[in-house]
Amino acid sequence: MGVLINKDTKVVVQGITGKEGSFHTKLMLEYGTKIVAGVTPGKGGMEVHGVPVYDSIKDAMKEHDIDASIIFVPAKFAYDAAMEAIYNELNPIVIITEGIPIWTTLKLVTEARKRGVNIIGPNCPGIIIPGEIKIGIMPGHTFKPGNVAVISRSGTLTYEISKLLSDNDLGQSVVIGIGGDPVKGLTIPEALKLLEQDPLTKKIVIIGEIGGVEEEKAAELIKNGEITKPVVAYIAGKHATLRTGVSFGHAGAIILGEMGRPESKIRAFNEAGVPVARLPIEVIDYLKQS
Amino acid sequence: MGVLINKDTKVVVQGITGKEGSFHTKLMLEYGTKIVAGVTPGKGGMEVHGVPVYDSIKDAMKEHDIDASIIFVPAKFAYDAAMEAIYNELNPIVIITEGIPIWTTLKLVTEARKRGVNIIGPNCPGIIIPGEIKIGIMPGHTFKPGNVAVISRSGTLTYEISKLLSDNDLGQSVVIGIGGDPVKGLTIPEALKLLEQDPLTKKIVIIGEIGGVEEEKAAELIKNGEITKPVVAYIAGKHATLRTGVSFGHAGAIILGEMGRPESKIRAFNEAGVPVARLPIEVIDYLKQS
Amino acid sequence: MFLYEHEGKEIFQKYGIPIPPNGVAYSVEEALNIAKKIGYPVVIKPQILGGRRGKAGAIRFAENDDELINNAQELLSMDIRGEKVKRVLVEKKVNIAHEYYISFLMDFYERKPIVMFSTEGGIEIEEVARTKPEAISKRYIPLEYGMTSFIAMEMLNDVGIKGQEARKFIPIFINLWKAFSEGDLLLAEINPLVKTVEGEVIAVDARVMVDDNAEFRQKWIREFKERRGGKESLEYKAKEKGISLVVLEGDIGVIGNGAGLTMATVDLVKEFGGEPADFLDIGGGAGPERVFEAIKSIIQLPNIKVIIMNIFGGITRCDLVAKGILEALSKLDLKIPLVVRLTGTNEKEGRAILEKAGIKAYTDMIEAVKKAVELSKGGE
Amino acid sequence: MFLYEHEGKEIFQKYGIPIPPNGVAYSVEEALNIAKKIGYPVVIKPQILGGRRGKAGAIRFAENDDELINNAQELLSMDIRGEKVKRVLVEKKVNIAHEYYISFLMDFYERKPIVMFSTEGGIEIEEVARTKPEAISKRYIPLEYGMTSFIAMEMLNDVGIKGQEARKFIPIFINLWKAFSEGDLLLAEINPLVKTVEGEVIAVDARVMVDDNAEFRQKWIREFKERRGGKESLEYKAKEKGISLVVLEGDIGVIGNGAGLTMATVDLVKEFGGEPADFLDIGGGAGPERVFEAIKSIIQLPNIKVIIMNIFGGITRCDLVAKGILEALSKLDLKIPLVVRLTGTNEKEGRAILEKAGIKAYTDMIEAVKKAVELSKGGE
Repeated sequence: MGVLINKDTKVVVQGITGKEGSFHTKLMLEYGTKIVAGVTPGKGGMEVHGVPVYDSIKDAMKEHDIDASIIFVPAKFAYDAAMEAIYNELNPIVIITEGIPIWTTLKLVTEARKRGVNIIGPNCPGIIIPGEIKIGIMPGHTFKPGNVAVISRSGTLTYEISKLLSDNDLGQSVVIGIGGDPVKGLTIPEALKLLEQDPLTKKIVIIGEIGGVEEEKAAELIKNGEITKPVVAYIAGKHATLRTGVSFGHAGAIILGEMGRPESKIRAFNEAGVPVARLPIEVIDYLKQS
Repeated sequence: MGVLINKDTKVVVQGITGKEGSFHTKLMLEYGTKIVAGVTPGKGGMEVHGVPVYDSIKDAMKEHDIDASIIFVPAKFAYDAAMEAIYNELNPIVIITEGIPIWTTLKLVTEARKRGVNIIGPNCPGIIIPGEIKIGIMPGHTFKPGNVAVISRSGTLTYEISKLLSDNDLGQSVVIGIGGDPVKGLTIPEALKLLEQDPLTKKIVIIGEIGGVEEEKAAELIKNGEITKPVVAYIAGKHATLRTGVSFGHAGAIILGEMGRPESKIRAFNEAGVPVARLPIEVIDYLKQS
Repeated sequence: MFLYEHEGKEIFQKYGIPIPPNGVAYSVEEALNIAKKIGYPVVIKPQILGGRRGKAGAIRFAENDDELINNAQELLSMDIRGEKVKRVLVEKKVNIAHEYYISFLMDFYERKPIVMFSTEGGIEIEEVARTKPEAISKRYIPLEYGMTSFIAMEMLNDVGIKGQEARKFIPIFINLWKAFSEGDLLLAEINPLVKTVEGEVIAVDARVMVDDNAEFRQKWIREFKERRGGKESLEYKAKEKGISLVVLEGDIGVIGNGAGLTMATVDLVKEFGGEPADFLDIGGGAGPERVFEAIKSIIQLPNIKVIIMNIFGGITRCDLVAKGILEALSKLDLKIPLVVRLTGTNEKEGRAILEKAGIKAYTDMIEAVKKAVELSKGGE
Repeated sequence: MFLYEHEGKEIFQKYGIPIPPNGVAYSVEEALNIAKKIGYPVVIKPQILGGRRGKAGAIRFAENDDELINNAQELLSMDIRGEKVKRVLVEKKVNIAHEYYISFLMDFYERKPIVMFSTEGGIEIEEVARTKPEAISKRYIPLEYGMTSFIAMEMLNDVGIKGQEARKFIPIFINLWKAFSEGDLLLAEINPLVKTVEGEVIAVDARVMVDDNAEFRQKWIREFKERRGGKESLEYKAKEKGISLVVLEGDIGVIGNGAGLTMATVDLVKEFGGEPADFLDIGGGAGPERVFEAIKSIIQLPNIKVIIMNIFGGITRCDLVAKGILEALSKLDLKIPLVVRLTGTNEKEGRAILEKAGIKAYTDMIEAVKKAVELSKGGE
């Protein structure tokens, strides 16, 4: 059981020999994630924290069952790494790498959809089912098992709000950091649909940001009745419309024309009956009320 | 009724304002083909032999029902013209143009298959149902209605053998000139499968050539029992293996390695019980015997 | 990153899209030289990143030297919606027969490139969409095959442009698509696209946005950045250090780790009545150097009164952040208060380091932000 | 069109595939100069379009000037399976540690490009396929995305090449794919691909076939053709006139319209005991000029005794063909008999034209071919 992954999901780490890849492999192993293999082209035969390294996923699959992948390779090589995971139909593929050009992500996501594979990210903290499995880079101790699902476009803000949840006895069924890039794999609406089906999830928190239309599309689903579970939202960047056309760290915060302004998102959520927290702590209040 | 087309098929001529396009539009109209529109980008508003000309297929389709296309544009522009027909899901698309690079045809055929559209050609004489409709450039008077189907990789050789058939009271249910290029839309095996289903076709003539493996694949189908109608074959270029690696007019006659040698084709047909005529006239004898 | 009109036109020219003869001037003298070279009449346009120059009365014409000098002088001392005009584009005036609109942009949600064409150029496309939607043709571009001339022709036909007339526009579609798709652009807009009295089709404006992440394969992005000066350069230098900085107009310096958390901090500052001076994200996994560089950047901002640093350690380790803070305090002449909120990975170690140096770190971000706002207003 | 080894290597070099230092020599003197420049030891290889030079004992080595002169002299006077050697490639000898094989080719039937790699190079791949199939890795390349380094790595892993060793080969896969897909190639084969004792990966041979139809977008094809001389040039000149000509070795000149019909004519000539001197297809819709040029080309062949012209008018009109024949008869000094078979579109008009000039045209192609064979053997 679980959304996209569960405690038995077997994971390959692409870019395992790099600094980030190696460090987080250790943390994921400590969290209990079944990391069965690593891949770094040219480093086949090595070991990282006891995990055997291969040159290619195909070579790793000769020795191991592999379900999912997490990618740490630098942006320049991310296309090839992700394409390799897609071709081998790993699912989900969590892309941690930041700085991947949008045209590259576009091609990756298009191919992944053709093959029915889920990409989480890029430029995301990954996915965690507290107490079971972590395919990502979030600080594990911040999360507690429970029945509130969190979908977030932000990294640290996810930890901030998840910590508030944990501190207030609101454990999490799953936390999905879908990433801050404007073009990405799993989107808020798609994640909502998965969570609606998840028996372990009772309530949902959406952590949105300025830019894009995911929040508006999500509100539409809720308004239509496709999502029936209670939803609470927080939108970061409410006061960031000061200068349009400037990247706010995440390219996701780019405001193209009128779309994606925070007022538009807040209005859409309100019309769908979703309370939007002004301060992070208000998320807790709204959840308790719902 | 009919293979791929019938007397009610409505046709657009792409490249209608060119010398070849205009000339054959006239001949096709005389044969009774329903040419409802022509397309030449930039010549929208003209008329050719009474057929209205448009800038784009989409513009033509605002005024007319269109089923199929025949393409006469020069090789340099053939990609765009064929892609336009594919996007508008015309079917079949007959590409008369010769000299299209193989990499271009590859892309066209790949896209056509994705969309479930049949391409006949390129570098082909087209398709004719004698007495009903001609979407092609073959001399109409050479053909007679009947129940022998002809599939041919050659142009003039098709006329030669069809004339022999007509002169010997063996009329044709359909004649498909699939064209001489090594990469093409409809292949001999695919055409065979269509003809097997065609109630008007009783016997089939295959006019093959050296190069490629279509004849071998066709023989396989016959041997498997997937094709049950009597088949007679003729292979051109039996003595053309003298110098490998030289284009014999049709790039289709390129002999790459061991594949596609005439002996291989003749052997395959013989093993499938298909008689292979040594002289064109023997096709008649074998048909009469079958 | 948005490009200046003249930068966008450089790209257009590289891809074979006709533009009027022009030149960039940083002074009245330069403007005069360009005008003499290309010949009157000319248009003088301030080069700013915001739009709506026309509405601001900032597009000027000159028939002779006197008019040019007056207008260039005026424009070069202008400030348009907070953006100082440092350079103008002096461009040959074209004889407009009709104004059109064309753009390629990325539909992030549908994950597809889109092309729009309209017979109504020179005004904002949103307005055309509202008042005359039939004058706009819009299509998604299939990624596998890109822009083809038949799609262009279909779009032109749809808005009533046919035959030989239509053919004139096709190279613009094809070449602008090439610029867009090969150049890692996210927006490539020509408004107006002008048909001249002489029958040519020319790009008279250029609004182009490029994906900064593509710098590793689009070498020109760096060149453009290096050519630019001024306000951007602080942000540019920060980026070189792996720091994402956007300068705003207030007096409270905001530093955070992660874009979302940093944005939330900016929001909270406003929420409690303060004015953020910037948005600065030190990124994931920052070490002491990046923290030091962040503080160093912020204290260079003109009106800065206080800094709020909001850190939630994940990949980022609190002890390393604390070390960076100490380094800044010892090496920089910090004349303003620094409010620190520190929690997450290695929090204990981080606090210990700061306490030794006599710095109290908050755990709760609301409290920390409130304190910073208070300090910015002269409180204690 | 197949390329000579040295032409193929030019393309490889353009795409960043390492090749040994080399030069093409048309004479012993040139060969000597090249060898002096690149330094001994060298390999001397005849440049011919057919394969199997090794088996013909035509690959030579030289350690010094004397050996070079002897071998170059011998090779430049050789005739390998009917192909005269006009030039040799003088190339630095590499220190072979191991020989591999790589090729990209087009699978026409599956309509997909395919890549093959083998650890057994230097011998024919068909032989490896027979004797040691596990040493070959083979993959279709997805058209939308092309060759990627992970596919290369998978293939290398599959034949037992791993780690850092495998990485050395990846640029060859990527660059050869680029050459193949950007250059409209139908075959790009390196056999052997050599790993040197020094650890480099180098293309020691090149077998490349290009699609002639792509000449309009691959300008180098024309350049290569123009640089070539000799036997090809007659075929090349014919192609310029829209005529497809392949020179064979017999004495009966064959002219037809359409490749299939022309091939069938060649077949019939052989069937009835004759020897075709060529394959000449005047193409579809030929007018008098092309017919004239066709006859003009054929009479330049060395052993020609008779011409059989087989025309089935479709798009091609018999009257225009007849006019071309008359023109040839009047302007060319035709010392050999011309047998004409003419049927199809405008047959009556065509026959009338020929009859006026006293030429009898056959209707049946068998009869015509039989007559031509008879004439070639000295019959009347």
